[in-house]
Amino acid sequence: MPLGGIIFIIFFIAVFGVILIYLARAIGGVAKRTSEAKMEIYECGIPEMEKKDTKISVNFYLTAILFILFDIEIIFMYPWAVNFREFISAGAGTYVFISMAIFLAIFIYGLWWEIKSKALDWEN
Amino acid sequence: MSMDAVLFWFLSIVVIGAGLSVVLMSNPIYSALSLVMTMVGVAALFATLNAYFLAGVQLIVYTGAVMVLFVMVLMLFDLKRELQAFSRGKITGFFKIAGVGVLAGLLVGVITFTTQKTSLIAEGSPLAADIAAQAASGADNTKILSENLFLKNILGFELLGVLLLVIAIGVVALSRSKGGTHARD
Amino acid sequence: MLETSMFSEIGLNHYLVLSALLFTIGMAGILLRRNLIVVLMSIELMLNAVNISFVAFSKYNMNSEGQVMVFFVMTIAAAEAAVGLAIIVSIFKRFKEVNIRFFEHLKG
Amino acid sequence: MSSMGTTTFEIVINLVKTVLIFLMMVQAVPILVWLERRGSGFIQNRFGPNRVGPLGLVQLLADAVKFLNKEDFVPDKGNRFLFYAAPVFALIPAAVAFMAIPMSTPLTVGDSTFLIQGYEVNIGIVFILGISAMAVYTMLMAGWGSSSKFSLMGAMRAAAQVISYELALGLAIVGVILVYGTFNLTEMIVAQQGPLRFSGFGFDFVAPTAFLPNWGIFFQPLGAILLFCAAFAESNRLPFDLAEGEAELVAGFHTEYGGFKMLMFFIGEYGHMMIAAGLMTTFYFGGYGIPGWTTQEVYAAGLSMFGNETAASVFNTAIHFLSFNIKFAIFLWIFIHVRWTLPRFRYDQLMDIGWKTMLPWALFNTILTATVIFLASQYIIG
Amino acid sequence: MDHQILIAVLLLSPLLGFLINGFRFRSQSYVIAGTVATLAVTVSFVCSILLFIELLALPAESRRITAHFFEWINLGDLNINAAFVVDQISSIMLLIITGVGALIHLFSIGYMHHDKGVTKYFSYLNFFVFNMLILVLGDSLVTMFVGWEGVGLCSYLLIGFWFSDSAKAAAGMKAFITNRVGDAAFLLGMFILFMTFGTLNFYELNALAPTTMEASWLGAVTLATLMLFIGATGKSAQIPLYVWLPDAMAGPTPVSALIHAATMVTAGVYMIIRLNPMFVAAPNTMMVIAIVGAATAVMAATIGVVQNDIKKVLAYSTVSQLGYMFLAVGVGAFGAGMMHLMTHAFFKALMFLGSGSVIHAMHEEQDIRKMGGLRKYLPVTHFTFILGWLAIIGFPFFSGFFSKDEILWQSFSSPRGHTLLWVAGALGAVLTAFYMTRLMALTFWGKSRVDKNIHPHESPWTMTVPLIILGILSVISGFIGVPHAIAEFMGHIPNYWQQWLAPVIRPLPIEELQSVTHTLSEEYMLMGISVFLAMCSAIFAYVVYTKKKHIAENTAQSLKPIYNLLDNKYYVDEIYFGAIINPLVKQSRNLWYYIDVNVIDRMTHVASDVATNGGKLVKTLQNGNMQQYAMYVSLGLIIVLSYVLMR
Repeated sequence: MPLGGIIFIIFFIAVFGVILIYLARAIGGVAKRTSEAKMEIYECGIPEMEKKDTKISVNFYLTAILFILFDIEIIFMYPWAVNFREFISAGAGTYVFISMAIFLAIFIYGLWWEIKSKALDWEN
Repeated sequence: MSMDAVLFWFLSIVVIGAGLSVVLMSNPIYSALSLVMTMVGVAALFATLNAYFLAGVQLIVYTGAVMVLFVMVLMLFDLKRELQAFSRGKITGFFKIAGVGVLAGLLVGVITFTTQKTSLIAEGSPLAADIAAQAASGADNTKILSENLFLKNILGFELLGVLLLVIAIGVVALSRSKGGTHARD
Repeated sequence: MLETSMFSEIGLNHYLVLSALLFTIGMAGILLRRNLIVVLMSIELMLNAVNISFVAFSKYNMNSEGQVMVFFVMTIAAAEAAVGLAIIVSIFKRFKEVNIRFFEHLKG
Repeated sequence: MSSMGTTTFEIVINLVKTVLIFLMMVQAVPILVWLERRGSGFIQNRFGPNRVGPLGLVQLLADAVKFLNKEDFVPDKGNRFLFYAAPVFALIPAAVAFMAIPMSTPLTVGDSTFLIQGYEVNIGIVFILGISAMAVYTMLMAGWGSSSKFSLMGAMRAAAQVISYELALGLAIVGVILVYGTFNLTEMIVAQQGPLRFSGFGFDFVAPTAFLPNWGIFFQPLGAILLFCAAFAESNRLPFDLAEGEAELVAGFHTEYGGFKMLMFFIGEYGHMMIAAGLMTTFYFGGYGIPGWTTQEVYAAGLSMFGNETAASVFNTAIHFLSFNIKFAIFLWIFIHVRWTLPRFRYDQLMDIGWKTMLPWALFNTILTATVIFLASQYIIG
Repeated sequence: MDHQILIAVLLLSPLLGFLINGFRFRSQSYVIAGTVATLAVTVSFVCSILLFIELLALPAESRRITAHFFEWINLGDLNINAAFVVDQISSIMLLIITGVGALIHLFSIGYMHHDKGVTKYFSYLNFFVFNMLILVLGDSLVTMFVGWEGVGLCSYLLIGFWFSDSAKAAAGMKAFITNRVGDAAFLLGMFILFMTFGTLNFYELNALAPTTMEASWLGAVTLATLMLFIGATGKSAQIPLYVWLPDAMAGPTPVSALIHAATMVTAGVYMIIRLNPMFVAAPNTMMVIAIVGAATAVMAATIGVVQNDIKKVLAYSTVSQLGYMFLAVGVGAFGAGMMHLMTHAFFKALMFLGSGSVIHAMHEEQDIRKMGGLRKYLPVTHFTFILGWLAIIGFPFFSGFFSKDEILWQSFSSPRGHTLLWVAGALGAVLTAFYMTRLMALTFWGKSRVDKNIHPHESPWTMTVPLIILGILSVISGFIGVPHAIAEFMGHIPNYWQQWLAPVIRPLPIEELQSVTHTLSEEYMLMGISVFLAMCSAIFAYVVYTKKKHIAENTAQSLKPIYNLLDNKYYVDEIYFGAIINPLVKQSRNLWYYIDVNVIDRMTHVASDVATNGGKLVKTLQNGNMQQYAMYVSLGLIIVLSYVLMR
């Protein structure tokens, strides 16, 4: 990626982001007339109930953690995949293939374990 | 001033600014989002250093996965605001801030005074010319990275696979535990 | 002359200084913040700072070891974040607390 | 530096081009909305919007005006900054990623060459994945910033869903990378030129009929299906739109949103759809290539027709741009058609499909591809 | 196929089986576990056969296949490689171990199917085979010692397999500790050899073995070989370290067949044959070996006469037969010893498996007084058992006949033999015939004394097939090594066995050989005497234990003291306890009390007090505040950086 591209992306994010937000506010205008009901958050019309802690299933964060781990394993395969043919033509094909096979075996074992241990089940 | 320099200074301002706000924001969610900004800046810095693939990995792994987890956990906790955002003890607090300041100064000093050259390789050597040529070309070095990773450091690579497996199992075990080894009272 | 070259010619030292500054910011976060999660984030910040210097060394010494190291550091950092957060969530579920001073009670 | 050009002329044109592509993407959204409404009408045996203008086309304009004129407000309990930042994060990553997709052959005018894409990225796929991964923040920021329980639940669901399917997506792409041996999208398209040919196991086989193009779909059928399914989930479209299951969560993470900010969410969602369609086209259907003719042949035809290199280049670019857009449109239509055809999954079914069905299949696809490539190579060498 | 790969497969196949079963040791599916384990050993067996064929193709002098895998230890002069050698000796052992091993694995599927720990059992069994193969194939004493210890471990694990029964666990412990004594001597022998010759590789050692006979008792070779022999007595259950083997019958019966009859216990004999040039050079050691072997043969046989547990009888018979092997190698008849090792592996494995079949049929009943008349219920077992019985009592033209006769003849005729040794051997043979016939009679013949509640049944095919195969082998295997004298008589069958082993066996010095001359007629006569006596003894036993039971009872009554002596196994266990173990325990206790508690503990207490008080002082630093720790770290960093800057 040429450096110009990087500059552009960064400016793009920064400038357009800010412009768009302010554009939105300029066109729509900030709410002038307010009322309690209007500014309340929407809970299907029922008066909102404040609760100390929102109960969110632990499964969500467990999914996120497992995602991190598997994502990294997948990312590890990218440099391998992109150079696989070159490895083969350099004569290191078998070596690289087998080492990735071992890695994949570990990956598959991990996935199998997670499925077997019901860590990925959402039905209670 | 070249484009390189402009980019570097811009990025370093972004990275340092976002890094500072990680520490200074009292709302942990803002801290986390500032950290996301830092990560993106670091990814861009990687790109300026010709490490394009690593820049992509930085985006995918850090911003796309790790920080998502941080933000999700923070939202899970519903911690509106840290009551005591910073250390209270005045003396230790002073020491800590002073220590960090001194540390920063020393690090910068050591870097600028001990390494006079821009590169560790002697100038004028053929290798230095190679480096200059390669740095100028902006060539993608995913291939070199991949060769090093899969031919030289394959053991580390496999071991990381095992580490990730162990953690995947450990995390599930942790999340199943009720927290703490003692019985609840 | 010296001034302009320092600003216009970016070399290894620039990246190293940037890395050092980011590292100390992370250090400050660890020292000063009370929220365990923010402390964990500060650690990530420090690791990122180190990564910058790794990649810089890699470029300026034309050696891919640095990049491989960054790859490994990223993995370890992600693993550390995963386990750290799992522990924090576990503790939070039990004690409803993420203040670092609270965990002094956990010592032997 | 190259893609931004060296002369002022090139830089200006490149900047204008980038803005144009961005605008093209943004402008495609109202058209898609119209298409979706008309299409749903067509599928459900009713008319859809047909009053305003011919075929209801001016309805787009009316919608846009309505969106822009809505009052802009933040709920009292909401977090102002996040509430505003979320829509931006929906739009920008989608746009940035979309711009990396090549849409036609480079245009040569005199000495200058212009790419028909925002910018060329060497690590194309990795870049697109990295940027679109940031879309998760949109949902989390919106969900948290709204401070509404529906929003938060919707955000959590959407985030968990998106990251789950990102695994299958990323793994399906490994197969693509294995086949082409590059991250660069343009190089992939170039590799798909010409008639279908298999080489391996000691022989080089060109398909007997020349009309079959050398497209990735013939090498990665399973990968294509997986990628397409994952793309549905990534863009939160039916049958994977659990995040905004109306019956449970009103409208998911954008329950509290309205007006221009809502429109930005729309653009983000359709932007992801367009990225998916663009990636499908690029990976598996030859990108901007035309089956039966290589780019050189088209260029030569243009040259003989106009006798002018610039004109030939413009002709070449235009034809291929058309070709890309036809394929692109077909995929977008499939997205819309599926939305009105399939019912929604239950959340646990959704996660099961992602983790226990698609991920193993994607793994299988990767292993199969690698093994075939490996065996073929061993056979040729040995 | 490449030799290296073949040997690697041969070795790794049981290891893989061990790992597969070991990782799923909780499983109770005997079919999977048994199939995996049996297949693993069968693969090894196939490899063994292929290697054997490869060896056959080589010229006789250079029959040696070496697989060098990696350098294991390289310290100064000590250079040990992970290298494995297949030659004339080890190829035979390979075939025995993997062949008999495979059959016993197959047998175990049927025998162990009701056991909860069946997967664990098979994993141990495979691990045993792996270690045994290392023992056999290793090209140096160190490599062999690895396998030596490995089989010891497996033996321990398998004897104590039903460890919830404390007696059985104790039996395992006894085997392990007794072996330790032998192993210590083995190590000493290794040290002496290394000090003297500077190598531990078998071929280098054998090449370096002195050509002149060492007359002194204190010479290096004599000492080393004596030490190695003590090691062998531990592993191969000879006087004085035989006591563990009868107790080892606590393990599952197939284990007894594989480990305590066919393979592991022969390791000592194998080791001596491997180093035969070294042993030949030490006539004193050879004499000791021969005497110990003969003594063991007789003594174990006498004990065997009065045992009532079917497996105990077989155990003492094993000890006795091992004594024959040592007798053979002691008089320099290494080929005969090896031959007996093989035939014994077949017929003793057969009989152990047969007894396993009987025990299985009798629902874990092992007392032969409660059996009898089982031939009706167990026809296959009975028939195969008869084959084994005929082989062991040396019935003419069964396998045991050839090997045992050759040993007896050599013990008489060899320059290092002696008439007394022949007498002892013949006595052993007579006793063997007696007690084996007694076993047959009490178990299979005569009237049934089976408990009414027990309904014996023939075993499934997995158990009978190995019995049949081993039965056939017991009958025919003798013909590959027909002794010279009988060969004359049978039309000059060549002695393949001697031919095969000749290149690796060092003959006794020529001057010794010339000092004695014997004629064929002597040999026929001695053979006739021993066979005749043995047959008489067998017939006597048959009559006594099927028709006239009162004779046995009366004899036992009238010879009460001798009977008690035999029944209590010469009080050897008691003597060991009184003379060695109890004093050792007592002295250890004294040591513990006076030295450990009063001196060493006090010193450590002082040290710990210092640590405790110091720790209390430093404890204030460790206050659990992580941020403070981090601050210390950064302070340290500041100091280091300051130093770098100021330097």
